[in-house]
Amino acid sequence: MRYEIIFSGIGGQGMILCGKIAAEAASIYEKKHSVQTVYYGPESRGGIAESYVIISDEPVDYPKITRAHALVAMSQSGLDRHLAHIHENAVIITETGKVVTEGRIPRRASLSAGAFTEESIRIMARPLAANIVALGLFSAKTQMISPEACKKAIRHNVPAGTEEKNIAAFDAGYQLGING
Amino acid sequence: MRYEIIFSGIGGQGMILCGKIAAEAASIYEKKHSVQTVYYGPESRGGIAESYVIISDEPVDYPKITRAHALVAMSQSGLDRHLAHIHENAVIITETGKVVTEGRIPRRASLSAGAFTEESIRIMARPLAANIVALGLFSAKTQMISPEACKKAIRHNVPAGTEEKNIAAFDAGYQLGING
Amino acid sequence: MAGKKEFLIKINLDFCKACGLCYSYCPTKAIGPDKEFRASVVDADKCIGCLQCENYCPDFAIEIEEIK
Amino acid sequence: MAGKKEFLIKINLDFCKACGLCYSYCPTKAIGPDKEFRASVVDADKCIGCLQCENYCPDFAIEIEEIK
Amino acid sequence: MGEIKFLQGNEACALGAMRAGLRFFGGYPITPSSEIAEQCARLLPCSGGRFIQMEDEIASIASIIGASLAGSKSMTATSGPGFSLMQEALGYGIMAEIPFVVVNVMRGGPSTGHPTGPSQGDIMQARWGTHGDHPVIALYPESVPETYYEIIRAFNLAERFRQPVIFLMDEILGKMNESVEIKDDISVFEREKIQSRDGRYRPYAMKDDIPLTANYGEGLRFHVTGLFHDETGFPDVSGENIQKNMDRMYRKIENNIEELQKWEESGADNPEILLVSAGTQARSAKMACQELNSRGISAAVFRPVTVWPFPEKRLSALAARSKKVLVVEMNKGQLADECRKFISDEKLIPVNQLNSEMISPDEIIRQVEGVL
Amino acid sequence: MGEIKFLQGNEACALGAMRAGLRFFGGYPITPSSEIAEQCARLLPCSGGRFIQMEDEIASIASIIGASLAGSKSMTATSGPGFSLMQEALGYGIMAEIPFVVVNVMRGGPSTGHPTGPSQGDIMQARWGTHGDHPVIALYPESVPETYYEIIRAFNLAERFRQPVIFLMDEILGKMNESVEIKDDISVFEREKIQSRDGRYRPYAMKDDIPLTANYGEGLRFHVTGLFHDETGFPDVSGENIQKNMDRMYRKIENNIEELQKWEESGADNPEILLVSAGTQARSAKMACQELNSRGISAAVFRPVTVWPFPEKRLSALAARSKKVLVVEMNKGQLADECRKFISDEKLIPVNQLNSEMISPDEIIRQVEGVL
Amino acid sequence: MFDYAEYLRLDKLPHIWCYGCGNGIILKGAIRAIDKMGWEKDSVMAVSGIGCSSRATGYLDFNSLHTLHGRAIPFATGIKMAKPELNVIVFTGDGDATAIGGNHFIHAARRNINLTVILFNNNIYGMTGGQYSPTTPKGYFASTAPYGHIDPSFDIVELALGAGATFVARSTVANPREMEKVIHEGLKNKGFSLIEVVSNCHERFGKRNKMKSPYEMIEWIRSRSVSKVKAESMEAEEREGKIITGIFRQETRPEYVETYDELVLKKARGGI
Amino acid sequence: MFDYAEYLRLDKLPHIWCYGCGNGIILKGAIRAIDKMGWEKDSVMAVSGIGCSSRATGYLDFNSLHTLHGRAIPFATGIKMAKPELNVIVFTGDGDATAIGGNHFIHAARRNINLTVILFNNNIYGMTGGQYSPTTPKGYFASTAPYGHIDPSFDIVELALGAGATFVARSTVANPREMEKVIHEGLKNKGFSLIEVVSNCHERFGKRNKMKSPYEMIEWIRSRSVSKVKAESMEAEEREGKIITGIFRQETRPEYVETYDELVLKKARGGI
Ligand SMILES: Cc1ncc(C[n+]2csc(CCOP(=O)(O)OP(=O)(O)O)c2C)c(N)n1
Ligand SMILES: Cc1ncc(C[n+]2csc(CCOP(=O)(O)OP(=O)(O)O)c2C)c(N)n1
Ligand code: SF4
Ligand code: SF4
Ligand code: SF4
Ligand code: SF4
Ligand code: SF4
Ligand code: SF4
Ligand SMILES: [Mg+2]
Ligand SMILES: [Mg+2]
Repeated sequence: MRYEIIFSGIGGQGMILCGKIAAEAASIYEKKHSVQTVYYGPESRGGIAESYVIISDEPVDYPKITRAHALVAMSQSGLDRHLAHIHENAVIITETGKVVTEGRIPRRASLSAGAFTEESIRIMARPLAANIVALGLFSAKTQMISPEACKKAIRHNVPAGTEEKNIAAFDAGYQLGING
Repeated sequence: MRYEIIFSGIGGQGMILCGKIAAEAASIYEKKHSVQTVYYGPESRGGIAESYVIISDEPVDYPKITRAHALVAMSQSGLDRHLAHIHENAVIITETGKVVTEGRIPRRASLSAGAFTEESIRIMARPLAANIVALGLFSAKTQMISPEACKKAIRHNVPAGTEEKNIAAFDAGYQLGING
Repeated sequence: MAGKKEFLIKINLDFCKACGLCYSYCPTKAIGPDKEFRASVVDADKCIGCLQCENYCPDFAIEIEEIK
Repeated sequence: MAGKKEFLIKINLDFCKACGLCYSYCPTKAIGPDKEFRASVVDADKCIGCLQCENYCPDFAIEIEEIK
Repeated sequence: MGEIKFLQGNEACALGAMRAGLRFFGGYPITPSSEIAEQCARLLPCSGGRFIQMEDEIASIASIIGASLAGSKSMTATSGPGFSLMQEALGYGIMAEIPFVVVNVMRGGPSTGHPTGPSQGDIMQARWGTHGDHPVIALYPESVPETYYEIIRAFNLAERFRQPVIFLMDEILGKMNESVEIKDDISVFEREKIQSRDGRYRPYAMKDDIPLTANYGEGLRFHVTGLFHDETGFPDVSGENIQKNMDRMYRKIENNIEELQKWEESGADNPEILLVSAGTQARSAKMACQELNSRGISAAVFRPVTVWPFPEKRLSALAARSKKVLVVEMNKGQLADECRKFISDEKLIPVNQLNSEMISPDEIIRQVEGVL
Repeated sequence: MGEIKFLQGNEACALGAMRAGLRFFGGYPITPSSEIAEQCARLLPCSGGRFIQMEDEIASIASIIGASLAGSKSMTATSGPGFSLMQEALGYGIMAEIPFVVVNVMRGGPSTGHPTGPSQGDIMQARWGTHGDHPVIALYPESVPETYYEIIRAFNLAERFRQPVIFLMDEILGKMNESVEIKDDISVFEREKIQSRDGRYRPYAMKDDIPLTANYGEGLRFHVTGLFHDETGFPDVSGENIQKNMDRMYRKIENNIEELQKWEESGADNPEILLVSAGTQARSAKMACQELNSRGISAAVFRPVTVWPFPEKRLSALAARSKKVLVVEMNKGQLADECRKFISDEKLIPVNQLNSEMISPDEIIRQVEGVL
Repeated sequence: MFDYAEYLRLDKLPHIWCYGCGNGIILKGAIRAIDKMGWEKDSVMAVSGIGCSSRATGYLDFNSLHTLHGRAIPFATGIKMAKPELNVIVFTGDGDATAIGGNHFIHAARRNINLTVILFNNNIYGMTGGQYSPTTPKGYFASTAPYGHIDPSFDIVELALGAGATFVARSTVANPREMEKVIHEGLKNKGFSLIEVVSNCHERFGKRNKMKSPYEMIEWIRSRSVSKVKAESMEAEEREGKIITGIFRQETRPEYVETYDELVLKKARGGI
Repeated sequence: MFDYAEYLRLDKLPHIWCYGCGNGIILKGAIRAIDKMGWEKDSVMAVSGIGCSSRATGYLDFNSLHTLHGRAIPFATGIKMAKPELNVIVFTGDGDATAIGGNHFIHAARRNINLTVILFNNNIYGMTGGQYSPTTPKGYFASTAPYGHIDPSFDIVELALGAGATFVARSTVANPREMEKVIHEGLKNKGFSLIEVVSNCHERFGKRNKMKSPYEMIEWIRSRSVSKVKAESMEAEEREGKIITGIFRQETRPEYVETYDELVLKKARGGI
């Protein structure tokens, strides 16, 4: 089966890294096929910055989104822009307080929101790992990629020295998903 | 009729200017059609430098030589290279002493040679107008372009201040042709 | 206090990018960060109109006006 | 004259372009122009081996050799 | 009748440009085009224009784009190596829709190649040399008088369509001398401008798909960029805007193709043998054609004067009626390759030569005889 | 089975180049290619190679030509604007027959265009960007693993044919992440040299039309120039020599076309509908094709991997058996235009989009349905 | 109160630059300096190349032109030749003006054509992600210098002097008022003027080099700045790595287009 | 007797240069200077651009490369990076090195890469027929300056100094022995060396400017030449139009490729 995920946000929020971790986890540690593509603006910071991940048992041809099964939206525009491109029963992940969801989510879609930034600040005193918290929530809610695979990919992709904090951030997000 | 002339020499001998004067004389002062094209090497001095003139009552299409009616050759290679491209009864003009002609001129061609450099030195104390002397001889021998037209074109093309000397050089060449 | 000049600190939050330069360079701390690190007026009375904030703000987000 | 050095002036007419630099710069006029302004030996005895001609000749056309 | 002047091709190019209203030339010398710069250096100041020799070809084309934006009709001239260097900025001119003329007097390539030899090797480069999709206008005359008049047309088209025009010549043409009748009644197109503004001035407001941008320094302050942009001139890289403007830029050419295209037909009507040839090489084809006709062979010459957009429709119609089409070029078959798009391989015969000489009438006749 | 790595396209390009024996990279950053330079800066010194960031793209390509002549396998990477600037020196590489690889990660053009958007707008430029007639080799992979292996092939072809190879990628591919199996058995072609000299060493002595020039600094002192030259490497601009060498340079490609060309065919045999597409866009065509097949429509995809010389013969044969040929491209129809040379206008349907997004499988299916 | 809005295309703000980017500080200083000139907005022509810094022209309510990477100066040269009455200001970066555009820079300086070049020197290629530029200091890290940078830097002031510029100055974002002053002096010069303004890019340079915030970077710049007067009394080694600020040349020499008009136009008209 | 033939490709002579062209004088001086280095011919790499002067490489029996107009230095840079053991000498002209190639010139100087650049400055574009170059003196005529030239010239020495070259010298064809000496000093420098040699082109420059013979032109050069020492005691106005000869900088700074190998190669190997 072909599984499509959108990680959407603005520059600096780490949505491109998030997609890369997810795709790498699926491909290297779960031995599935995956591909991640990106979209970004010319701005160094603050413009749209998002990535698309396709996971499949078969080799992936078309690497872009046809209709997403999951949407991780860290910004309002990231949610709004993509509502037209998701499956009716898609999993939607957003940040509490930052993204208004009321009246926007398709009826059969499942929405999970978490205070990612807060969690990150709690764990590493900085908002930097909010994306990883979101990834944890995503992993828990979709079960598309195992937490183990995710964590391996996280270790491989975050700056040296920040591995444990990021793992903690992931776990926090995963817990949100399990509990919520 | 289409009349073709080759002015051949090496850089610095003024064969390109010579061709331009002839073509301009024919076209502007004799109201014929004419075109002049050139061939030259990358060297600033000393390489091949020649020009081709076509004179015709009709507009000239092909601007290069098919078979020349006249060949003015100021260098040995200029003569040798072109013997294959001339009419059997072509007019050939060369400089006495500088170009070996013995045994090379086609039977029915007419050869005229003159001491162009000497004449030039006589007239202007410098060898610079040897080409114009040759042009005079050419004009006399072929009668393709009237001396009047040539002289007008000379005045128009030589550096200001040298007009009279160049006219004298032309006349000297023309006399050679009439007398010889 | 006679002669003391008063200043209006005008902050445009639509432009402010929370870089912190204005309040870092404010010699009197008349301004400071808000919760999201954007510029905010702490105590307008402290403002001496030195324009440090205005000169350093890269975003045309803070301007100082003398109140006459 | 004892001690006076003698020199061979070697001119390569295939290379000489008649620029005149060698004999213009020859301090003794040991060399001069031929009819076509190429370099030619006027009086080899006058040559003092200063190499002016050789240094100025752009065409590798003149060389001076000391005769031992 | 106008005055008759005896001119070199390069000289006629400069004089024609002056006649078209040239006011600025920025260039860098290169054989066999340098006389164009030299003439402009001499002529421009006589009419209040200005000449500058820039540090290289990139600076040259950049300077003329700047001058054009400031309102001066502008030109540069070069040959293959310089034309290659100009490709990036040429694309800027196309993207920002700025009128100017780039002359390329073709010499033997690739690379330094044969600086003093002729070739027709840059015809495809003129079409595709810069990156990205883009429409192109390129003209290529065959004679000195035609150079004079076609360079005027080049300026007119540039100004009318707001687009750089590539003016191809070849070494033979650039260095050739011929007489030119300087006619009095020549129409020169002057830049049309939309000056009105409602709110912000929109330099890329369109009239029939053509932007009528004002000149800098005339009171309308606007922005120009090489990024995709909207009517206001400011960047807009949204998919819709890119698609819309690329479509429009192609349309601006396609909808005016008759005004743009020009060609010459000579020889027999409904010929059996059609010779296709451009630039000076066409003159050889014409002589060959006359000879063929005189021998009773039904032959004609089709000579594109506008090389891009290539006059495909007309040539296609002519080819349909001919038995064989010989495309005669001083290159490896660039126009012939283009003709493959609409002339079948059975009919099409490339006649090519790359020995730094024009293909002679005799050789063309020989080739024709070979296929009869 | 080799190690599996999860790599970005640009990264795979750099790693593959290292595997092919890259020893020198000279470059200038530009979006979306910069990661190639960044990776080379990191990787090269680890294997005794060297990296330099030059002052611009012209210097970059000049430096790699120099390094190649001195014996180092060399590469540069850029995008449209830089590729335009490299055209003159690219021609030098072709003329002097020097092996190196130029990567162009295509972005939206012309001009600055859309720096972070994908396009396939430089395909024709790769063929015709430099002046003068010249043969071209250009490859264009579709995926990260294919990038890894094709860049190795690019180096092998460059070294074998003594010719620059243009390596096309697109913004999607350059920035895409995928896993790559790094195989052990990879064949790397090492420069063959004719070292023997009878009299003056002849760097352009040919073996099967290919010059086996030595490296500088290995004891054979020779001359290289961008002018037309003979076997000794010295200038010879005689007509015969130019004709002879241009013919040979084309022949060196044409006679080895099977070794050079590579393509992929997928989907139905003898399809009614043939989709032609290159690079990442082909992946969309392949998905569309599967869907069409699953709906019972006989469709197949032809994907050129070697873009130049274009695999005309094979595609022509396939097209002959199909009812319709849709050429699907993120440009204004550049390959479609090329296909016009051997596929009739009735059969050929260009499917183009220039809105900085890949044409989706849905859109392709819609187009196919429109012609059924 | 200074009215920046008068000179801005407000609808284009906030600009695309990162929070705290020095580009905004320079842009403001330039606006204040231009304001002092009292020029009509219509008479001002702002030209830029490509780079973060080169985006400046889009925000200014003048005639504005965003050209190609490295080519702002020759575009500006053409404009000046065509309409000398325009006050042409070039906004450029260290990469734009001294890497790819280095040749145009030195030639415009040589000609002494009346352009004012405001060079935003952030010691890095900001827009493309932090590759080293001709002014990246030795030993620092960049995305293409993962093991530390080894290139000696251009001293842009020395380069401009060597090329023959008639006005050459350097300032920094650490001193916005002084910067404004030297830009103003540069604008007054009738000839080629270069004002290098050392700026901060914490995003692409700072973060790789242990300076995470704009403030840290500006203070780093300040800590290395010394005035020209002070530098003159320093030893060579002491000067190493310092940013020497001030006006280095301020000279009156014939301007290019004026000379052209006086000599060439006159002679041509007389002569023909 | 000095054996020029040892270094020449005799079958390529006579060369294509005009009679009396200074290029030949410089070529000879360079040969003598190279000879003093005692290098194996196989270890010498001669690189040139395009121009009359750039034809020099074809006559030298070294490894030789005739590149593109203006690009000799970046080609040479690549060669040096690939094979640092080669002794790389660049033969170039005033147009080649300071017009179209100006950027490469200043960047190679900045890097201090070990190239010796011998710049034949004849103040004109010889090969293309006498258009003005960045060093054509004001007031003189050129084919593109029919009314007299108005551009200020580059002082190539100042430019090289400003860009950071470690060896900078100027000589002229009027003094072939001194020229040989400074070329030799330049060859010895491990780093970027620039030797400008002022030369005569009577054909394209002289004839337009009332100097018809090579001799006249060389004497014109001599008449304007003053040594650096002497020039230092001259007033600015006096120095105007003078050709100041001598060595202007001779400094030891780390060479580029050596630094690369010491720092980058080492760290990369250690670090990975
Ligand atoms: C011909 C070309 N080459 C490369 C680029 C990519 N590019 C865009 S901006 C830039 C560097 C900008 O550096 P700088 O001028 O210092 O500006 P900054 O972003 O640092 O302000 C580069 C290399 C380009 N746009 N065009
Ligand atoms: C890209 C490019 N532009 C222009 C030319 C034409 N060109 C050849 S040599 C030359 C000038 C040479 O001047 P200089 O370097 O001073 O050499 P000189 O002939 O004076 O020795 C020019 C402009 C070229 N070959 N390539
Ligand atoms: S003007 Fe000075 S004192 Fe007032 S807020 Fe700004 S920085 Fe602080
Ligand atoms: S300096 Fe400007 S942008 Fe930064 S925090 Fe202060 S007001 Fe906001
Ligand atoms: S060595 Fe001196 S003296 Fe002898 S011929 Fe030469 S220049 Fe004259
Ligand atoms: S200097 Fe050389 S070329 Fe000139 S005249 Fe003397 S020998 Fe001949
Ligand atoms: S990347 Fe650097 S220069 Fe660019 S906007 Fe951000 S901080 Fe400024
Ligand atoms: S044109 Fe000038 S530089 Fe060229 S060879 Fe002749 S004299 Fe020398
Ligand atoms: Mg920068
Ligand atoms: Mg020169």
